[in-house]
Amino acid sequence: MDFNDTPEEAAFRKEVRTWLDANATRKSDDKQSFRARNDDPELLKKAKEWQDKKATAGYARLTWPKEFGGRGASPILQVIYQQEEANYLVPLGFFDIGLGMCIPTMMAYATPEQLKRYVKPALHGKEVWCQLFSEPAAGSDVAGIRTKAERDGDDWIINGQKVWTSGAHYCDFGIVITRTDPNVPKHAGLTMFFLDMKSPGVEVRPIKQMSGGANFNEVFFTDVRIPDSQRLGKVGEGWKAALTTLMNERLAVGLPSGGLDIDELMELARETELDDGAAIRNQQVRSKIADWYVQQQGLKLTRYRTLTALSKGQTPGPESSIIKIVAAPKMQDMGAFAMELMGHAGIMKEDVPFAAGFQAQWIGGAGFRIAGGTDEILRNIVAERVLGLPADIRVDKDIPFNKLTRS
Amino acid sequence: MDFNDTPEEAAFRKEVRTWLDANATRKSDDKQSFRARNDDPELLKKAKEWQDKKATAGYARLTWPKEFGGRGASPILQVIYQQEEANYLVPLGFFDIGLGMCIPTMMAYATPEQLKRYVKPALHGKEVWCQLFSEPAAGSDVAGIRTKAERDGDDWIINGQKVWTSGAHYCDFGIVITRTDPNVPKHAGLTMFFLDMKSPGVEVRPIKQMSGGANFNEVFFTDVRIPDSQRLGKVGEGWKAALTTLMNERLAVGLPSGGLDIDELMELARETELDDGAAIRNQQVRSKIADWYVQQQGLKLTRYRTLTALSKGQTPGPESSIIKIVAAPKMQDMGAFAMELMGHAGIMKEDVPFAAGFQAQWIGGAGFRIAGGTDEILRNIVAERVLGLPADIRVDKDIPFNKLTRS
Amino acid sequence: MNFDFSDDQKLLKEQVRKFLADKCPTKVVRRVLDGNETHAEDVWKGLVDLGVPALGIPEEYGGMGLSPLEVCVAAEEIGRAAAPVPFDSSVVLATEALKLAGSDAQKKKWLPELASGKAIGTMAIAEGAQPPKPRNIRTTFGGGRLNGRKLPVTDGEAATFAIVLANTGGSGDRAVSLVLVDLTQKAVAKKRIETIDPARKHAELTFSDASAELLGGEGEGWRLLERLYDAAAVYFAFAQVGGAEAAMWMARDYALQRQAFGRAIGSYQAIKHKLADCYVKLELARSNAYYGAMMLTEDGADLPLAAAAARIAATDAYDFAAKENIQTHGGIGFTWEADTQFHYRRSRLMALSLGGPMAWKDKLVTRLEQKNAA
Amino acid sequence: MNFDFSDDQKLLKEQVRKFLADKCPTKVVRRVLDGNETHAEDVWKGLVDLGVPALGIPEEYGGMGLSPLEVCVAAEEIGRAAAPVPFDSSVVLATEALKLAGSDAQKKKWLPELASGKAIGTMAIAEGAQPPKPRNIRTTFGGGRLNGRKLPVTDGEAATFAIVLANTGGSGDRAVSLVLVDLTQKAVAKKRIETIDPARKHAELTFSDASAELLGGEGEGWRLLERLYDAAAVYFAFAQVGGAEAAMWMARDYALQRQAFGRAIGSYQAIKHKLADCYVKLELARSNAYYGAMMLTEDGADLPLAAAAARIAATDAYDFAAKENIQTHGGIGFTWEADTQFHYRRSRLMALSLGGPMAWKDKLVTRLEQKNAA
Repeated sequence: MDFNDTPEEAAFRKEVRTWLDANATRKSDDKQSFRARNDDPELLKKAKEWQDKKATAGYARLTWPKEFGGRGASPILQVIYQQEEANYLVPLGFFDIGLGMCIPTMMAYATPEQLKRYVKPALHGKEVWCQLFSEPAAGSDVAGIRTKAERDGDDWIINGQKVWTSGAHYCDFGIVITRTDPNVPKHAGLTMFFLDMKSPGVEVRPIKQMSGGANFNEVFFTDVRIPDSQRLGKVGEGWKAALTTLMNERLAVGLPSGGLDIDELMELARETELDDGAAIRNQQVRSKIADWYVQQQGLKLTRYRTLTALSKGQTPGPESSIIKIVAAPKMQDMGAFAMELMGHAGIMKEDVPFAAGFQAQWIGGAGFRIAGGTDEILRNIVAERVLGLPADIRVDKDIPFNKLTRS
Repeated sequence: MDFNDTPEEAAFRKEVRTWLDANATRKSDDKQSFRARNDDPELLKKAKEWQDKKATAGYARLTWPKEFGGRGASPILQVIYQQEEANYLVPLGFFDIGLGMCIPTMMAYATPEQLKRYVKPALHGKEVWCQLFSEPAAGSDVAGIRTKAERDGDDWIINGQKVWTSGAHYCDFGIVITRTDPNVPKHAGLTMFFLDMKSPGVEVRPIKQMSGGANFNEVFFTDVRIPDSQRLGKVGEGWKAALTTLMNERLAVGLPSGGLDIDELMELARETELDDGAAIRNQQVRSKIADWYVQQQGLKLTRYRTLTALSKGQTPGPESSIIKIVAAPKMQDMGAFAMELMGHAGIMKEDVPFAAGFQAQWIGGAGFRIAGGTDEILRNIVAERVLGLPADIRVDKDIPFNKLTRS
Repeated sequence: MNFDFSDDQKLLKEQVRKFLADKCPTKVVRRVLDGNETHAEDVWKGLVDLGVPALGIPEEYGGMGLSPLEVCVAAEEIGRAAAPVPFDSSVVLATEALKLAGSDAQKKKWLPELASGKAIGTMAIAEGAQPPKPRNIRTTFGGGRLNGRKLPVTDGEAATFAIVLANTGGSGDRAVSLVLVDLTQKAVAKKRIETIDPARKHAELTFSDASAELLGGEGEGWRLLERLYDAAAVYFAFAQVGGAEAAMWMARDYALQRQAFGRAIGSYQAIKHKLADCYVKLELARSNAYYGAMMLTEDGADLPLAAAAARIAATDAYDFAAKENIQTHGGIGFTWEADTQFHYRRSRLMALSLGGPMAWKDKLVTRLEQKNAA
Repeated sequence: MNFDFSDDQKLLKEQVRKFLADKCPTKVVRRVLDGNETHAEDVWKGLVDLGVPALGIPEEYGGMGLSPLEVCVAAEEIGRAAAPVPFDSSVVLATEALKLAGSDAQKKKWLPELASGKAIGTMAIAEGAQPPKPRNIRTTFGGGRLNGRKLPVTDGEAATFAIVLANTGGSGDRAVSLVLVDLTQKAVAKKRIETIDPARKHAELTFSDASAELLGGEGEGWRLLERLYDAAAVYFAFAQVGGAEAAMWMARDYALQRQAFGRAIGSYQAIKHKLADCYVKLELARSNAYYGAMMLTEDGADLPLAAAAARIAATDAYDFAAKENIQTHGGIGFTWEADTQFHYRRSRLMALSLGGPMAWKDKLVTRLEQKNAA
């Protein structure tokens, strides 16, 4: 056992470092980062420039085939590139959905001409893509969507509403799942398209979150016209296409980074005086630190197990499915506990060391437990896919969509 | 707010105390008790004598109508009697199921002649009753029972197996739920009877539990003949009758008493030296003690709220449904934690103060989380009956019993 | 056995509840959360008219002379509505402090004003980052003059007077005293501070030779604060129980209405059992809170223990209900538009403002040891 | 990145697993639990033939000279089978103690016997009720003579020698030393004691002027024990991971087969999510155990921290899986006939026999503080 690169990996890592050193600035500490904020056009511009540079050098999507600008490389090289890139002060996060989910779906369903038209601009950051799946009445149950697409000659007319769309307001294109037949059971009546987000009838409104941020949007479609040539997959087979997209999403979900963690909690505990001395000497505090450390290490090391499989060219086991189940409540609970250590001052947003950071964890954790699969859905997935337990009873399986009870 | 009796209650309590003082020995401490053990015929004999004495004095079932030997009294007087009786060294526990569940079911369904024959001997402890519901394949799902009753002229022939029957080997009579029609959905094909436990074809075998105890039995029926006159309720309406019985069970479930609790845990923590001093000074230990104290007090005080309603002649609220959900895991976890305080010696059954007691909690808690409704079933009940959430989807609702998949 | 509130108390509770349901729906909480008001003055005025601040004040000082039980039922309803009014600060802390330690003159001056709503009081204990202890209070009082800086102070802007924990030069626990200071004087500067619960405004108060007077004996501050916090823990527990119950039913209502995979999410055991756990914690909290109320009313020897138990159970119940209410709502529950955030924010504020559960658990065991030794 | 066992190690694991599945099914555990055997001699002999006790012993002392990783994979399988054999006592504790602190003569005498299965070793640390500390060890060693009483001692009856923690008269942590004593001499009395896990027999050992010798330096006992326990924590963690996994799959298999209300209980979220939680804890434990194994193998500076993390995670995973396995089984799971009890008993035994999680959490944070300070 070791954490070392194979010779091939080491050579690649060296190459990447050399390139990054030549093209970007190294971070002075690992908390430093460009924050991907929806409302900063300057940052988007910089991100596009960086993406172009990266794509030109062949680092943007290493695993993609060469014809699409990739290197046909093993996923471990992609991981190594990302590990190294994380040490530099470069703006990230704007293209993950497009390149991680939308374009792979395009690759599965679009025509060669379309791929020729869209892949390269996406890879080089010229055009940004978003994914339009969730709806107000279709969260965990994505197939419950209601946005309608109705045939009109060679076109389709889209009406409805999407929600939780990241980056919708700066995106150029999107893939959208619609209901084209409400008279069949819900998974059967769906069809997927891609569309120009500047099409008439598309309206984007930001959603303000409990945290105060606005990283997501609502997108309203009013008589939006899409040519049938932008259909992805067959009519009525949209669910199959959506699964392609979502499978790619699952691979993309990782740990949130940059937030406060054990180190800061220990520092806080060292500096906080409780009745009987420094909080770090309190066995209750120590017990919590130990529990969270074991979780933090456990997740990091679990990731190493996954990377080992990738490095050996194997398919990783299901172990990475535990990450968000552990990380999200840890974030929420550690935030709350750290605030408790500060006493009444734990409510103050300023003037108290670490307060704002741990408050952000406490609030953000509540959202992280929901986004990208709730705690409950993820436990279902582990139980079903890892342990082979039966799926929930589906009462809506054979019933036409328009006969179902509505929320 | 106060914990005082009303004048009527106080007078009754005084009367009870006077009678108990004259007829029984007061305990010297509240941990003392006769243990209800299945294998001690001497104890059963004493219990029968005490029950007879109590029934003769009118204290055995205060809430029953006078014609059945009760006083038609409010439930609070029954509680007061039990509170007082708990302070005396008398053998209890043999008649709770018979008088709490079986005879009330008889009262609802048996003929006046039958009641005349059976109620008084049961009340006076001359005859002991048991309840034969659970089966190997029907635990939480009681209606899934398979024990068959087939009509044969004026009789019924019973074949099958029951399980978890308390006291079956010393009981004289029992009420039994059987399947009389496997061709209809499962709740519809049940019929209830009472039977003489000495009938030919009834075989009782004790079940050894993980704790080493054997408080329950398996009961096997081989061509047991029961006259139709011993049917309780209509043919096919056994589920309705069973609900009557089970409703009475729910009222009877209380807290296990006599086990170790906070006081002993604190004593153990005072006497245990950890690396940095007495365990009671360790904040992690204190935090656990506090949590369990809050639960212990919470349950005791919740019971007071229920008693208050009874005392006022009202129907108690649903609050007592939390008792076992809290008490059972607390028993298991506190046992495990106390053993941990002892270090390696926590595994020893002898020679270590409190070890055997807390080990019994740790083992017994595992059983208590299951017996009389698992943690999971009880949470379902709270969610459905208290919070009004929908019942689980019943896939077996309309399917004939003999078409269902079997365990 | 009479471990319940009386019919009159239940009637009062119903009155306060109806008033708040009518005049303080969640959109009022949102108005304060999003806005600049120090508190919902309209709601507060209505509560004053109902006599809420007067409930626990003796008749001789212009109050209604009712028992702590009446204040408890009001607290539960305030908590249920997450009402943005100076109840915890003024009706609980300032009023109880005056009743506990005030001289007759001080009571005569302030209690009638509190009862009539003319004055709003608060307490100013914390001084930023470190949890307050007798040894780390830097605000000083001497020669009738108060100097120092307190933050966060709940309702510091709205309050007309504050009870301040200040160093008066003694040693050990006797280093500190309670000091009563009029906040309308020029020597007091108020500055609003941002917190996690903008529906309850907080301030930083700076005292520069402010005129002030002792409340209770010199060097008695810490002892008084402990007694005061025991009483406050009981009232807070009722407010937390009210909040927990509101969050639980909000989650339950949503779970009944929201569909996933063709049925209400409330029919899935993950949600059912989560909400059953909410109910279990709520009932444990309620029962412990009742006992706290009873001990407070009869000034029972068990008050310190009962108050700690009520505080721990209620904090746990509210924390859990508030966070699982968001979780039950899913994505919509994490938006700014959702009403779920009010209880999430309030639950944490209430958990921290009298000291967190860890400190109370330690206190509880200390008191249990004392009781067992006695 | 190569954070996994090698193919050879996986092959060894598969061998041990197949052997135990074949020769040590649960009825063998039950035989020892219900019977009088000190351990399952047939199974033990088979493991000796497979070379299990020899794995980690250097070739020069008659062993196979393999790395800790090989011992770890064997430990996982022993744990999975809940095998009633002296693995933890002899292969882990006694062997590691000799390797760590034994003189060349001691190693020459005992390691070949351990490797060949001729000897079974154990450690005798506890002396009844109080958790052992340097200041409370009453067993004494001096002038080559050992006196005192040790209990509980795992495999005390079966063992041919023991490594005993004894007071040798120093001060503070240096009060105690490790002492090697042959248990076949007359001056040693053995008495079986009843414990919560009768499938692993324990004894009380009484030494009356027993002939013995130091293992490691005088006064070094506590320091050596700490190091030894770090190594043992890693091996134990693998055994606990194996046990947790076995309990999880036992619960899962039952949940698939047992029907309630017309469908498998494993289709209800209450059971699904409980078992998903088992899996989550198991994977956290496995990953931490791997790192422990890696640090043990390279004698890494992170070993103390990694060992503590592995110990905490594995104890938690096994505790949870063992108890929820019973719960998933319902009534049948609480009978003496059920195989659920083996892991329930073993999980608690393993949690306590190197010191419980509370103590290890404290150690972990101490080590984290030391690492951060370095």
